[in-house]
Amino acid sequence: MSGQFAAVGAPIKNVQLLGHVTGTTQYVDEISFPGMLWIKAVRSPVARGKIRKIDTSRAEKVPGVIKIITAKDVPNNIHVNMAGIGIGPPDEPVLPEDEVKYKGEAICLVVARDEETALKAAQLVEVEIEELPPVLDMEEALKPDAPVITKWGVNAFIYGSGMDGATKPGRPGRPFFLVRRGDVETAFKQADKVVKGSYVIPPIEHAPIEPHVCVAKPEPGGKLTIYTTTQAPYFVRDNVATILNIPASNIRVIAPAVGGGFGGKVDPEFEMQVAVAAMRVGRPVKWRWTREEEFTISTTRPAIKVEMEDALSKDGLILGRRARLLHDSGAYTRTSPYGVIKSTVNLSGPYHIPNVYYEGYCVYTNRQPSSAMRGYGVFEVSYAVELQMERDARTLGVDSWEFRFKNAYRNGQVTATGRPIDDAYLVEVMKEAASLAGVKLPPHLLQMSSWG
Amino acid sequence: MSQVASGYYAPASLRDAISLKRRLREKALFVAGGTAAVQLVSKMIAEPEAIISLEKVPLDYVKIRGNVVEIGATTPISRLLETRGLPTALREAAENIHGLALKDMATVGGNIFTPAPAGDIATALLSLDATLVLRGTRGVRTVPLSKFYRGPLKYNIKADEVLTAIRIRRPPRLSSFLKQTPWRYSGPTIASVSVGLDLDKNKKARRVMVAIGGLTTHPYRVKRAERLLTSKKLTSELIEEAAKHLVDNVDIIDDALASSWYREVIAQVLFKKILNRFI
Amino acid sequence: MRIKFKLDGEYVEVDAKHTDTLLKILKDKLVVGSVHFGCGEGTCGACIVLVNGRPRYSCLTLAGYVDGKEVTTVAGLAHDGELSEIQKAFLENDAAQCGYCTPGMILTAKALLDRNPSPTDEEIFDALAGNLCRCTGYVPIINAIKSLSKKR
Amino acid sequence: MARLRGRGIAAICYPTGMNLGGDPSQTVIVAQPDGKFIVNVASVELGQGLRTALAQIAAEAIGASVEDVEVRFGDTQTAPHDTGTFASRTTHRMGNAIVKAGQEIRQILIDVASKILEVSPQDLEIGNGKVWVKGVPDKFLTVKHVVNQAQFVYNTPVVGKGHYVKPKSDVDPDTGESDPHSTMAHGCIVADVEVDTETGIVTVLQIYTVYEVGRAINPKLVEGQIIGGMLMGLGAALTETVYPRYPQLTHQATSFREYVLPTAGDAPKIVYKIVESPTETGPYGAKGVGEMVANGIAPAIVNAVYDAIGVQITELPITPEKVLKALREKQ
Repeated sequence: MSGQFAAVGAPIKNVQLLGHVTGTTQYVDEISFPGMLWIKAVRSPVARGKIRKIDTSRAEKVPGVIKIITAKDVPNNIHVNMAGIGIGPPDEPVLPEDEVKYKGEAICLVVARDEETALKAAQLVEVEIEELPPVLDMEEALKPDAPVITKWGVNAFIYGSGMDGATKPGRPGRPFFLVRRGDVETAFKQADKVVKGSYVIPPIEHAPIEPHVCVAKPEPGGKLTIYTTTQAPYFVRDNVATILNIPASNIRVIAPAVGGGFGGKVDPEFEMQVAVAAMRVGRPVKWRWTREEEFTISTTRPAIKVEMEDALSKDGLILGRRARLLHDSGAYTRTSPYGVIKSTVNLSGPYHIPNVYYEGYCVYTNRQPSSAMRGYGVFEVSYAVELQMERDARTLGVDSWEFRFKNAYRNGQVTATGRPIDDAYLVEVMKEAASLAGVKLPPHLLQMSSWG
Repeated sequence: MSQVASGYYAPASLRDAISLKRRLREKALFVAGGTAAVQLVSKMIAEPEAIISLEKVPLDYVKIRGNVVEIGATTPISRLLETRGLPTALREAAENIHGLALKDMATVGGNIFTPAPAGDIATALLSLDATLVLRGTRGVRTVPLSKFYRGPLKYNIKADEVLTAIRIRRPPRLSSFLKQTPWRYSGPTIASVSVGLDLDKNKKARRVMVAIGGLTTHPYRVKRAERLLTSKKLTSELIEEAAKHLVDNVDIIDDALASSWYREVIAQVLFKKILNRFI
Repeated sequence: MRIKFKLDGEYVEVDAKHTDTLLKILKDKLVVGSVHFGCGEGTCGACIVLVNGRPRYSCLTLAGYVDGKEVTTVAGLAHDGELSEIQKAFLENDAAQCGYCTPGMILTAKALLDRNPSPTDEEIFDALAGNLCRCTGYVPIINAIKSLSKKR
Repeated sequence: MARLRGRGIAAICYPTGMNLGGDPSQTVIVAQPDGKFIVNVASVELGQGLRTALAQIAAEAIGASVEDVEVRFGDTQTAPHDTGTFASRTTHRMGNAIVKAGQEIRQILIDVASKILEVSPQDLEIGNGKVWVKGVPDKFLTVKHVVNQAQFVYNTPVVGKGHYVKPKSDVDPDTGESDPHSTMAHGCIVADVEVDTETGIVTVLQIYTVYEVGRAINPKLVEGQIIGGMLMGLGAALTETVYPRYPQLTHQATSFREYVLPTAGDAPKIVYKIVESPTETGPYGAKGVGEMVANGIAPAIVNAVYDAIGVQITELPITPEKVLKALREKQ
């Protein structure tokens, strides 16, 4: 493909394939140590509630149960996954102390000699929860009279723009991320047509065929080795160090081949729990999530709702765009503020829109926490933007191709956030796609380019 | 009797299987193909003290003699597909169980006990007016499949009885099965419909049997639609009229796969498609 | 209980509970690395093995069932270091990405081809419906099977 | 009953790596006595082919033969810090770090070779496992030999280190003014569908896609992503959600019987093309690919259904049920 290179551009076979077809690729689930114990969680049956009592006495009597881990066993019971790169605030406990915030949240962990024993004992733990009304709808969550489910008083991420939220004071009622450019009011006044749309994507599961599996093994000298299905070993290391209150360098994280991630294994979701258990019992501990846990506990792609309004000229140009994006973070922060930024700054899509006003809200609900999934933030807005583009074109009576060609961004223009564009190549890609699909584009479109 | 080891029994004969069950009662779980039963065990929903595997009991057969089709209860779905001369609806239902492993493991008998969104073979058998042969310590009795279901996971079978065979006497000349799934080749049933009937010389419908699956835990017969169609010439108007009564008094499942509204619509669409083929 | 069976050509004996699944025995007792837990419900196919040549979800098969039978995993397909035809076809067609579904996929494909040396597209689709893959989009897997179908 | 056909398009762009930057990747490449190179990264092999693509980048940067490069991954003990394997960032971020590390090694090899050959380093060229004097490619030293001599004769460790980070961008809180993107990749997707007006079932007949990836480090791996991403996009478009009655919690999917993935027979026909427009910021011009290929499928399919039935369904997934309701409301 590229003559000037020797190795780059060569269609070399994936070196992992031989291991895959012979069944010798090593995944975490194949890692085992003598004396290894298993974990099962006792999970919340309700979406929101106060924990009144945890009675482990019956479960503890089951032969083979080694220990039941509760919030009291966690040295530093608060964290946020991406603290290392400045995403805050820390708002998630390893195990909840007094309140559960989503259905299925782990309340305590049974550590036992094998999976069956742990499961059996987990069923014998009695938890008393006073159910509270859950917040599930993002619009409802943002209303002033909504039940508050965060520590800071509103069901939205309210800290300053950028990702260093934890250090800045909140301003209720203000979107978390704002993009303004040009004069959107005038654009709408001058518009020949205004087109509105509202687009929703509910949560989607990554569903890799390999579920989450983690083995944590205490080592001499207060050290710990963690084998886990992670996409980000250093996130795991940082978070485990934080909650155990030990130096990060005491922890070694190993991710052997991972059986599919798609973003679902970016967040340290359960490694902290396994690490606490291993340190408390001083033995290797394993946890493999069931498929049901994959669906109901593991992160999902966030739900989003985008309301969009375009000011159009009759000759087929987008003069301005207003958009309001709601991102369902679920019960805890995880990576959501980052996701909202990624969504909000990309609300123009690959188009030049001179006047914009975009609001991005990071909303908290009583749902399993959401996080990254393939195309995080952009998958969602690509969907909204391309549906809106089609709506625009059809309302104007302009051909769908022509409308996109006319509005495609060009090199030398600037993005909604004021960055000069130097990598534009959409016009060329659209020409290729039209040709591939047998579409005969008119000459005036074929003459267009990303350079003018 | 062959006992592999404590707790796991694989009797070689039906008689042994039944006496074992009689001895062990609720402590024992029958396992045929395993696709439903083993999950109960591995998820610890059931903790049987013994397993009675039917793998060695010689119930894997299909016999077609004259007007009678008899299928052994542990016959896997793949065996049905290897057999010529089965009623169309039964073959079509078997074809709609996708996946090589599932076809090899799932048994016809097991399918009758499997609630929605599986159990498509039972839907087809219901439209063929199949009868179940149950053998217990006190002998053999037969129960029409249409009288077998008694509510969610409740069956007309006694603790010491084993389903040994499914019998279809005088299968209807025309029969057909259709189902809708979320993806073309996937398993879970949104709705399945199976119809069996005979047409007389005047093209009037005789012996009409309409079965619906996927809408409740177990498939059911639609007597009202059957009556409407019986002794009449099939017309699209008549089919349309009969389709209105497919879900009378039925509490339709509303779940992650589909709403009850959609399930009803699809049952009607499939029903009409099948009958329009017979016009 | 003690069960004895042939695993990839070699006799093995192992203790099992009557409620143990074949998957559990293969993974925990016999340390077979190529049989994977994916769902435990017979829907994904990552745990499929051949029992007497026929594909079975090992998560839905009790250990006692294989007593006296032959169990084949993907490791048992290669002979004297030489990959089997089906393994070669998967390799040549880049029919894997993360590899977690691959052993089950290969065994199902082998069982299909053993029974039906020149399957139609429909027959391939139908046979593979109980094996999920989230990475490849299935196209290379189908191509791998077709490549053998043509050869016969 | 009718079958309505429609065509939909979607044009997309995708930013490579973490928005706003600040996400470092580091690597250390260590030559072995046998002349092989071990590239240590904390990135993770998820099936995307990272070990292969990163080895190609390393080989190119060092001038080694790609067979002599092995990428070892996913271990915080042996590899320096890496933010993680997500956001289509590994080829770009880690790739850039590897280019730097590889170039350090290349320089060491040239310096050692210049001593062996007693020529000026400026007169030497290196590539594909060989070092030679410019203009005389037939007379060469193997990289393997040079590595060996460096370690055993010239007492020089053949180690390269690389770090890459897109500096964290500041944000103006009132306007969002910032530099979030490192580079943009592009795609255009055309979907042809058929809608059954009786059942609402959407059949995707054909997908055409063109992706611009900067530089395809390994076209085979890019193709693998394109096809796999297409099916994931298809699932999102037509059936997949954990909460079918969102925002309600009811009807939550708990198994593959309720959250039903497309199977082998459900993959539509796809025709694809990869085009290249190398970016200055990427290793050999590469941009991130892995995520973009899933993004445009759903809007193209939904737009195609819009074209077919004249109604735009705005909430994913567009299940047969939603399509049927839309058709009935239209009447």
